[in-house]
Amino acid sequence: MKQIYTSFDEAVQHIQDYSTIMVGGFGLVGIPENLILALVRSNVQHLTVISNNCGVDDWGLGLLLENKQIDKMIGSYVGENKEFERQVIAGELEVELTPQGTLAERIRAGGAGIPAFYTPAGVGTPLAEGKEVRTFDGKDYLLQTGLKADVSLVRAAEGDTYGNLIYNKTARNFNPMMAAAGDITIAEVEALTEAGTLHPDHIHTPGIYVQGLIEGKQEKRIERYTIRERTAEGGN
Amino acid sequence: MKQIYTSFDEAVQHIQDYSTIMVGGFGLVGIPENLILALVRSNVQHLTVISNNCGVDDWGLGLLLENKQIDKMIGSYVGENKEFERQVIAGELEVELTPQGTLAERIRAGGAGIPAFYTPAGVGTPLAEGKEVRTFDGKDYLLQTGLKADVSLVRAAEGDTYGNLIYNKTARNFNPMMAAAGDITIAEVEALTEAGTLHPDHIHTPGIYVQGLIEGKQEKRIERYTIRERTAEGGN
Amino acid sequence: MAVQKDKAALREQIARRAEQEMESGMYVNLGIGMPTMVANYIDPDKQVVLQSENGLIGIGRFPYEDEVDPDLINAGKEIVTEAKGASYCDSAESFAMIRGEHLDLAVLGGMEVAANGDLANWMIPGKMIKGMGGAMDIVHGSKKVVIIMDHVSKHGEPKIVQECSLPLTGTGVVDRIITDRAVIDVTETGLTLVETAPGWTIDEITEATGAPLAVAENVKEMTV
Amino acid sequence: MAVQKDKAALREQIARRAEQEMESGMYVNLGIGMPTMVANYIDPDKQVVLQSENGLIGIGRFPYEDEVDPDLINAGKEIVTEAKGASYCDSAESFAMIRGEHLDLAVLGGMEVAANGDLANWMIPGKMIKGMGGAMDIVHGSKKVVIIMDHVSKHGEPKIVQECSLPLTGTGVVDRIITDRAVIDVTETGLTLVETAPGWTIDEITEATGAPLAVAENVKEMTV
Repeated sequence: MKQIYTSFDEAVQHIQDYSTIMVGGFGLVGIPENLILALVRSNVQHLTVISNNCGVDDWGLGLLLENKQIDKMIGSYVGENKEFERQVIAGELEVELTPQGTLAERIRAGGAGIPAFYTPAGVGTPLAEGKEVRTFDGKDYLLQTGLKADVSLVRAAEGDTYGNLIYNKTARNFNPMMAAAGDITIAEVEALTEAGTLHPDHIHTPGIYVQGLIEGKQEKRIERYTIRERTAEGGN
Repeated sequence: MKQIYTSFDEAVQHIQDYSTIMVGGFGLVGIPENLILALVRSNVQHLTVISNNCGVDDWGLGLLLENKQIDKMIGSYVGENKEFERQVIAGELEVELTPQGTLAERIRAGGAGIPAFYTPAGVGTPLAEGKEVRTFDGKDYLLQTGLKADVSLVRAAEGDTYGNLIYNKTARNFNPMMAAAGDITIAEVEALTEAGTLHPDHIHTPGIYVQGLIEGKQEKRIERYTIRERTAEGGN
Repeated sequence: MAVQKDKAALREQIARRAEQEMESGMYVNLGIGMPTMVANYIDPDKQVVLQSENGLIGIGRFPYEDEVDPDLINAGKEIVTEAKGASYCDSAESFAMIRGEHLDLAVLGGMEVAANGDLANWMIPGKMIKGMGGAMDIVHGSKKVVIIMDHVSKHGEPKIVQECSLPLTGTGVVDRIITDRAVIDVTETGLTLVETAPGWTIDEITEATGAPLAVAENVKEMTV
Repeated sequence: MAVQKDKAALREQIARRAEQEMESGMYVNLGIGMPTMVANYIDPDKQVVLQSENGLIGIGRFPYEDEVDPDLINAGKEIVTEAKGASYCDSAESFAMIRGEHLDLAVLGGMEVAANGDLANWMIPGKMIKGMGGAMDIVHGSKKVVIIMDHVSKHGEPKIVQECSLPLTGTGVVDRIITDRAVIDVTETGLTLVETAPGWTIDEITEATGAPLAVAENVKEMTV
C-alpha cells in the first residue's frame, strides 16, 4: 500500500532545493540517521529545516550544516554545534527560535488543520515581538500559527507496510507530530513488518500520515554517556 | 500513590451540586458505567455535563437525565434519547451543541493549557453566531475556547496504581482528553494492576492526569447489534 | 418520467456509483446512513482504508457472533471488526486527521446542496435538533467531499438548489453530488452535469435541479 | 562576609534545600544543570515522579553499563533509566501536560529574578543565543516554580533585582528563589525572606539583594 524504499537515496527524492522539511528527534535520539545521510549525498540546497535541535558537528543535522545545505533553521535549542554558531555569526544561516512546547504544538496544529492557537509561553519576552497578545480569563497569551512541511523525515522502532509506526521510549519525541505535518512523510524504521502484525492499540502514528517507509539499521550515538558503576549500589 | 477506591459511591464524592463534569464515551462504548450509576445514587443536582452523547433512555447518562440531575448538556449528538428531547422541549434542560471534532479539540485544549484555537468547522453555519471569524491564508476559521471540568469520569481497560491507563479499541474515544481536562479525574478500570506492570510505551493516559481509580466490571451494552451469519461467508 | 426502480435498488445504485470514487490507497470516511452502505460494494481489489471518526482507522466487516467486542463500533454505533492493518486513536487525534486534510474522500448524506457547494444536512428548523455529530468537521477535512442523496425530496422538490433554505453544515464544501438521477460536479462557475443515471435524460435532470446546470462536454451515462 | 564553603558544597546545599520543596505524590520537572542534581537527593520515602519534557514521565537513575538504551535520555540528553510506573509520550503531549498545569513543581536555574517574579534565564545579549528550549513553556506550566541559583553573580552583583536587565523567559512566573544564601518568596507585595542559609545574616542577605526584601515573621535558618 505504501511506497517501500530499499534505497535511502531514493527515499529522499521528494526533497528539492528550497524545500521545507521537518526532521524528527530530540538531541540525537530518534533522528532518521540514514535519511539525513542520504540528504547530505543528495546535496539539495537552500533547505528550511524544522527540528528541535540541529545535531552535533559530525552527526545528524550537523552534517547538513557542514555541507551548507540549510538556509533557515526553526528549532528550540541549537547549542551543541560550533558550525551552527559560525554560520549564524557569518550571516549564512537564518534562525527562528521557538519555545520547545510552542514548537511541538505548532507542528501538531499544522498536521491537525488548526491554523493558529494561543499559548502563554513567551508573553512579555523578546519572542512576543510582532505577535498578537490576547487576554483570556485575565491571563495573557500569544497567538502562534501552525507549521507544515513539504516533507517530514521521521524515525520509528517498528513500522508496517500500511505505514503504521511504533516508537521506542524517548525516541518518540517530535516524530509523531512531524509525521502528521508533512505533505509527504518518509519513515525510517528499525524493523519493517507486514500490515497486521502490530497491535492496533499500540500504534503511535497511524499509517494515514505516512507515504513511504524504509528499513535501516541505526547507529544511535550517545551525547552524554552518563552510566553508573556496578559497584556503586544504592542511591537514586 | 493514587487514591484507590473500593466504593463507587465514594469515588464520585468530589462531584457536588452545580459541578461541571466530563464523562468519557462515544455512544455507550467506553462510558464509566458504574461511576454513572453511583452519580445517580448520589442524587447531586444541577450538573453541567460535557460528553459526546447523552446515553440512551435506560443506560449511561440517560439515567442522570431521568433523575433530572442535569441542567446543561454540552455534546455533539443527542439523538438516542427520548427523555432528552422531552426535557429540552419543556425547557428543563439547556443544550450546547458543538461539532464533534471541535468538542474533542476544545477538551484537548482545556487539558493542554490552550485557552483558544481556530478551526474551520462551523464557519457560515448557525454555530458561528456570536463567534469570532478570522481568515488565515485566505480561509475562514472560528475561534473556539478550551473546555475544563471540575471532575472527569473516564473508563479504561487497564489501569495501574500510578494512574496510568490503557484503553481498548474504540472505547478510547474522548476518554484521554477528558482525563487531562478534569481538575479531578476518576478512572473506572476493568483491571487494576500494580505500577510497573503496564508497558510504558503502550500507556495512553499517563498517571499525572488521574487522581483516583476504581476497578469495576462492565456490562457493555450494545446499541446496534450488527452481526453477520456464519453461513454468509465472503463479502466485505 | 423514467422507469421507477424500487427504493432499495436506487440506494444500491447510488452506493455502487459512490464506490467508483474510491481508488486503491485512499483513506475514506463514510457518513452515517446510506453512505455506510457504500462499504458493502467496495471492490476487493481496491485497498481502501475506512476511517471512523470515533477513533478507528481501518473499519472491517460486521462481526460473526463469536467475534463481537462491544468496545468496537463504528461512528454509526454498529459493532464492527478491525480491517487488516487497523489502528485506534482518541477522538482528538481522529479529528486532527480529518481537519488536517489527511482523508482522501468523504461520502456523506445531504438534505440540500447549493450551486456554490454549500451543504445542509444536520437540522430542520422546528424539528428536534439531534446534533451535527462529526459532519461539520468532516466536510472541511477531506480532499474530496461527495454527497449522496435523492435528487428530489419526497414532495418532488429539488434538493440541489441555488441557495440552501436549511441551516448550513458548511459553506462551499461539496465537490460532487451523486443522486438517483445524476452525477453533478460543483465547479468554480456552478454546477455541471457529468453523468446521467440510467433512464434519465439531460432535460429531465435539468428540470429536477433547482439551480442552473451546465452539461459537461463528455457527459455520459452512469455505469454501475 | 560569611565563611566560604566550596562551590560543590554550596551547590549540594541548594539542591538539598530544593528537595525539601517536594512532597510525595508530586510530579516535578527539573531543569538542566544544577536543578538536575536535585534528583540525587530525593528522600527515598517520597514518591516523586520526575517528568522530562522530551516525553518521559518517571525518570529513573543513570543506567549501569549493561542497561544503556540510547533511545532513553532526559531533557539534558543524559542517558537514564525508567522509574517504576513510567510512561512515554510525544513532545506535544509532554508540553500539553506542562502548559496545562499538571506539574506540581518546576525547579529551574536562573540568571536574574525580579521582585515581581519575572525570570531571565535564557540569553545574554551579545553572546551566541543557543535557544530557550523548554524553559519558556515550563515557567507557565507548573503550580509552583522554584528558581535555584547563586545569590550574586561572579562579580558580586545581585541576581535578585528590582527589574531584570536581561531578556525575559517569563513575566511574574517565579514563586520561590533558593540560593546559597537564602530562600526568598515572591509575593503579591514583593520579595519576602523566609530562610537564611547557614552563615548568613538577614542584613547581609538584604544587602546582596537588588530589590526591597521583607522579612517573614517566622524567618528561620535553612536546614539541609
